Amino acid sequence: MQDKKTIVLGVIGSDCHAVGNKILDHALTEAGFNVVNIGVMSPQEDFINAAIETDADVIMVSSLYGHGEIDCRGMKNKCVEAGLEDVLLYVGGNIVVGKQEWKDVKYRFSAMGFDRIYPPGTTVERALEDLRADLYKEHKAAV
Amino acid sequence: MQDKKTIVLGVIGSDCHAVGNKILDHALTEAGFNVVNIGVMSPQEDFINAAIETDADVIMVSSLYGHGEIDCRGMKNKCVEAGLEDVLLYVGGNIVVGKQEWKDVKYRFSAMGFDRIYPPGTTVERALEDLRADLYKEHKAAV
Amino acid sequence: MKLKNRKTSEGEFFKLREEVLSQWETGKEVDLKEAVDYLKKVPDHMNFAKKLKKAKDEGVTLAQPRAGVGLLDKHIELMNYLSKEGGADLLPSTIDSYTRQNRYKECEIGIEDSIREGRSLLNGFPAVNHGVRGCRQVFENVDKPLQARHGTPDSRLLSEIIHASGWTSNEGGGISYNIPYAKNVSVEKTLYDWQYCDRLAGFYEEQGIEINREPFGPLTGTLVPPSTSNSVGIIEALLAAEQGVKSITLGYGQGGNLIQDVAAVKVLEEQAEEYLKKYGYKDCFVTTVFHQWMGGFPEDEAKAFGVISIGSMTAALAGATKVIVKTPHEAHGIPSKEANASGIRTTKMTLSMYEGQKMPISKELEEEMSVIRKETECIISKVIDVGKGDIAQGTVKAIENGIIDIPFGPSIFNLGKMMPARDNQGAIRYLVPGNLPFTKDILDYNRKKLEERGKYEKRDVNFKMTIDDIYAVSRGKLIGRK
Amino acid sequence: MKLKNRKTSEGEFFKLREEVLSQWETGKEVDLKEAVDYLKKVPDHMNFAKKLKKAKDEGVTLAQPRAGVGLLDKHIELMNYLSKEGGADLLPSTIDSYTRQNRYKECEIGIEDSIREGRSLLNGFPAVNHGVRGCRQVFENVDKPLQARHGTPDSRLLSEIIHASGWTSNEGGGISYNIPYAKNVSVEKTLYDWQYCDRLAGFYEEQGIEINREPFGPLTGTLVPPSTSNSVGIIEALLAAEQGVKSITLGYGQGGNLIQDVAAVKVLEEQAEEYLKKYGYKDCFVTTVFHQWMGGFPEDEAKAFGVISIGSMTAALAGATKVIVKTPHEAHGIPSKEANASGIRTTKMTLSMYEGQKMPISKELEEEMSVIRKETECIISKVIDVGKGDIAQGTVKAIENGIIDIPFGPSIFNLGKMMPARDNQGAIRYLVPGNLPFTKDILDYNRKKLEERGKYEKRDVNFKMTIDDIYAVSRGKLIGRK
Ligand code: B12
Ligand code: B12
Repeated sequence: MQDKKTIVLGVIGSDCHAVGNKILDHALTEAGFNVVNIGVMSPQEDFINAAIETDADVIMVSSLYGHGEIDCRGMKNKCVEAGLEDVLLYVGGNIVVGKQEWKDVKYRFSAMGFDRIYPPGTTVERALEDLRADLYKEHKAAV
Repeated sequence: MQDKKTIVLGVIGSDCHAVGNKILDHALTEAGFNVVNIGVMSPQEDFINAAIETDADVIMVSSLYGHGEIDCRGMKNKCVEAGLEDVLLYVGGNIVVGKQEWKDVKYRFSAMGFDRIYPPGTTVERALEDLRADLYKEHKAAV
Repeated sequence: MKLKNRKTSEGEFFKLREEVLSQWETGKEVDLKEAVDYLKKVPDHMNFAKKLKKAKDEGVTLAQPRAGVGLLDKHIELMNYLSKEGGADLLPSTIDSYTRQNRYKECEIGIEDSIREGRSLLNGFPAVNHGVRGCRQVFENVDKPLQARHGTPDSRLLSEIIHASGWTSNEGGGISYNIPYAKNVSVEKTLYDWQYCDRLAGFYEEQGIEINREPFGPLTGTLVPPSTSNSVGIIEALLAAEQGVKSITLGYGQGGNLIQDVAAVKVLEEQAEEYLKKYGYKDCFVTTVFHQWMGGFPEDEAKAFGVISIGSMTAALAGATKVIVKTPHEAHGIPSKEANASGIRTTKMTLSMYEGQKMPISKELEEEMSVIRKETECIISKVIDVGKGDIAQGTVKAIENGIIDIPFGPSIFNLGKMMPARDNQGAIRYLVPGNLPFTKDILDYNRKKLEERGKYEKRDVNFKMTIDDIYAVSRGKLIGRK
Repeated sequence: MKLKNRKTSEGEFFKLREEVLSQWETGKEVDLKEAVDYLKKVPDHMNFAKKLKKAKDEGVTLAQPRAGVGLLDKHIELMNYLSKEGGADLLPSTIDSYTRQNRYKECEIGIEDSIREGRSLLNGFPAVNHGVRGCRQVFENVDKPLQARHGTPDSRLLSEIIHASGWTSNEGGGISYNIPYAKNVSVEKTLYDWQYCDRLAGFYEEQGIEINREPFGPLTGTLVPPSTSNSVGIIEALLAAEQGVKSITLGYGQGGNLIQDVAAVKVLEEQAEEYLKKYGYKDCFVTTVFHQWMGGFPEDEAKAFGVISIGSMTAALAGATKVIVKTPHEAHGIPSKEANASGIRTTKMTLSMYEGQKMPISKELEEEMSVIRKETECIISKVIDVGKGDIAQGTVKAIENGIIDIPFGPSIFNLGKMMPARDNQGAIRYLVPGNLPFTKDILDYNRKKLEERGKYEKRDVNFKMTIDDIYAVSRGKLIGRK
């Protein structure tokens, strides 16, 4: 791996699910990333401020509790306004309410400006693979 | 209940499922019918001979093991040939292989000449109700 | 606000009420006198506390789902579906996450969006926004007792509204609805706010109306050692009893080792009753609730049914009074009503196959009970100690110092030094005890059990085990073997 | 034919073979010498006996479905689906009912009709009609050991064909594949024919090829008291061992009372090993198989999943070597491959959650074990007694006299005087003992247990209980309470 990339990690909205967040932190750090973990119950602003302060390459948003769709609205715009248009925006967890058709969900979040959208049960390995592809263009994969 | 009606009861073909048969025997007898139980593994001929010998009103065929469709073919014809055209022909149990659309199954057995066709899990009460309706025309119900 | 474990006087209580009821416009719908009259007319079969008592007396285990959607008519439909098609014995109403944060404005938006898009964008029922009018409409249109299930640090207004609406049970507590559910809310504040909720239930009790209270047993649902959750449950029971609560249901989340799970439920009930008696709360009626597996679920529905059944069976064998039901959609998202009902039916089938069957006492079961009992005693007596006899003050300090330390708790007030892992039989043990006030015997026992596993798997006993254990069930195993 | 429990000489055996192989045209495909060479090349992971031994050594419970369809390609597809999508550890091939009756002509019609209609009209795989060529095709296209599962009184030709095809296990026995499956076939004849099947397995053993044999434990699957099925299993084990069988798997069908079920499996294994040793069969390897609920199933799939899980759990806690899996379609008909695979996944999830967890010994478990042990001893010693030392001859007489009496057995050779019913904990007891050779103590014990239930339900202890119990599980309860 080339230079050390920075990832802002957090759980958006009023969401308290902490386990996945702690594990992602652990695994991404172990994989050689510089992880800035803003933890659970983080508003959009906290993600953006952290990304500015740390000159981050990726913002990884988790949403587990079902309000992800409401919580993520307008986030891309705010990023652009803050000059973070090039920062990659990932989202994962259980990002909508209920068990829905994945392609519809993906479409909606894609339209909101997210670069990568992950279904429930995504492994850390999968995330790492994509991060490497997107950040180091080692093996560019289609989204 | 008026006069005592006679029912020939049995399990058709190579079918060894005995429990339902023993219980039907017990319950129909208790309900006042004259039950002639030819038991499990009975060929069509045994049903027909028993019906002739006992001047039966109804033949109740059970088939549980899945070969019911093969085993019941041509039975109505044989009944007619034997002069039993007026004997009611019921069939029940798990009469086809697998979980199939019930209306298709019913259609196929109806076409084979069965008067009443019962799905898995039919209660004895349900059978008794129909027997009374068909035999005593107390409350004629649509099949 | 000066937190103390003593019954709030009626004067204080009524003063606080004014403020509470003004937090959102629906607060003014609550008229305590009228509510008492309303509740007095609730028939026995619709009263949560009474139904639990009856179940305990008869030795049966009741099944209760979790469920809630944003819109009133849809929520009523859902409740009836779960009762009729699922066969639920007790009904919930899971409250949405904005209400849990007292963000009622966002609920309003969620409700409006849900109406517009024709699907629930809220992850639960926003009871405060629907007010007494809405909540009574729910109550009057269902055929089983109702309980609010949430995760709200400050649920004072919520409690006012639901009880006034005929909902005779409320889940939560000052620790259990803070550490797993909140980030920045001080423990002192939550304990204080839950004293209010308990006082409200106590007030109704004084009027002859039985209201059930249920501390949230499973906490973070993730590798919580039984003595940790049992201690929290018993402390919250003592705090509730002081405020006049009489019907208390203590919860435990399935760990996965059958003997440990049965032991945990049995000791929980036994020790709760002992402590309540010891501290002079003589007429409390304690029941237990067993939560089917609360951690990450397998995605495959067939496997999820297996996990659901194993929880139901354990609940039955442990003799729990009720079981909280998961669904085959658990790993994916809020379940459809059909998936929820199927989870209940699987549960009920399992429960009724084991009705009347209990796990017999064995050497192994006794040993496990004795371990949990001793660990719990260590924790609770230390809590009382640091609180100089006051268990409310002691709790605040205990959490600060890690005497109570909840694994993976998101709260900044949780020390987070303790780490759990499974032993070679899958029982949950203290891997890193942090500041837990255990005797050397207990620490050695926990270590020995974990070393057994390390030896079997030929691996070091460390945090990697914990991580592997967290994923294990969702990947089809109980123990995250190397 | 003079039935005697002594090893068939090679001469006799080869003489019989000629006749057997001429029963249907595919018989001539069997060349024993070539078959031995073929089987010698079967790798360990494809050998049923070896895989069972490994599982027992490791203390894990394997999952095996039942499945079979009429057409070869569809059957291979089905086997692979169950292995890959279901995660089956062992593969079956359930044989159709015409083959079971040696009516190979009707099989031919069934196969043709199935081809024409594009759906299987047969309820299993007609292995004899497909012959060694077809059966080897199955074997060579799957990745797990294969076993024939059927219900065939005379399965000599079937056994020849499957073993020569690399299928290293065969289910059945002279009692267990007669009384529950046949009407007019004499016990003497079936025992004689199964001696042949056992001798065939024994022959392969002599050539160094391990072949597993499995008496069919659940019998009629309907309220069979454990000592009845255990006695049958042990007798069939002794008969098989005499013919040179070394790998024996004894079966038990779930009754529903956890303690009784665990006790039954433990005592089955223990007594089988004792009897085998006592009669000089020193190098037999005994494993156990637990059958998930074999009686009428609930129609609702969610409930069926509950029944499936509870069986898996019991199997794991009892330490059975394998478990036979039911499906959510059980009450309806032969399952689709998807339904079958989902039953396996539920089972495997449950098994692996309890991997390594066993039911601890308790007073209750010991009592139940001791009751089953004593009852079984009474039956087996009486069988040997009436056979004047020859257990084969004894069995024929014992069934005639109702010393062995299988509830609801359709065979006219079964006495059918004995009637079972559940006690107040759901354990299966002897309600009407018929001619069973029990001591007064045992009879009193059974009666006492049933009276407890009668008292609890305020009803007479009689056959109505039996009927209610038969329906109970399919209606969502274990016990048919009044
Ligand atoms: C444990 C749990 C809880 C615990 C949480 C304790 C804590 N503070 O952490 C408790 C009991 C407190 C809880 C509460 C609630 N929960 Co909850 N909970 C779960 C459960 C069972 C497991 C979550 C977990 O820890 N998994 C293990 C970790 C390791 O996995 P993970 O979180 O999924 O994260 C991994 C991956 O998803 C991925 N990932 C996550 N984020 C991202 C982001 C990116 C960019 C990438 C690449 C990958 C990635 O990597 C992570 C590590 O491997 C899930 C259901 C499930 N999954 O089985 C429900 C679940 C998430 N909860 C749910 C809900 C609704 C709630 C509640 C609102 C209501 C309730 N039921 O009480 C409250 C939430 C309150 C609030 N304000 O947030 C729903 C969400 C529904 C939806 N989206 O439709 C779920 C799905 C259950 C369900 N089916 O109803 N919950
Ligand atoms: C117990 C059982 C067995 C026992 C039978 C013991 C015995 N000799 O009686 C054993 C283990 C031996 C067995 C063997 C087999 N079985 Co079986 N068995 C069952 C099981 C689990 C319960 C049957 C039962 O006793 N039910 C209780 C009684 C009281 O109910 P009942 O039989 O359904 O009868 C009631 C009603 O249906 C109704 N009724 C029945 N007939 C009629 C007729 C009329 C006119 C009316 C009005 C009503 C009526 O009234 C009865 C009394 O209430 C069923 C599945 C299920 N239902 O859960 C499978 C089942 C019937 N078996 C099945 C099969 C395939 C077999 C086997 C071929 C293969 C195998 N799996 O080993 C062999 C059969 C061999 C042969 N030659 O027949 C299949 C049939 C598949 C299909 N139709 O698609 C079933 C459905 C299981 C499945 N899903 O695969 N079986």
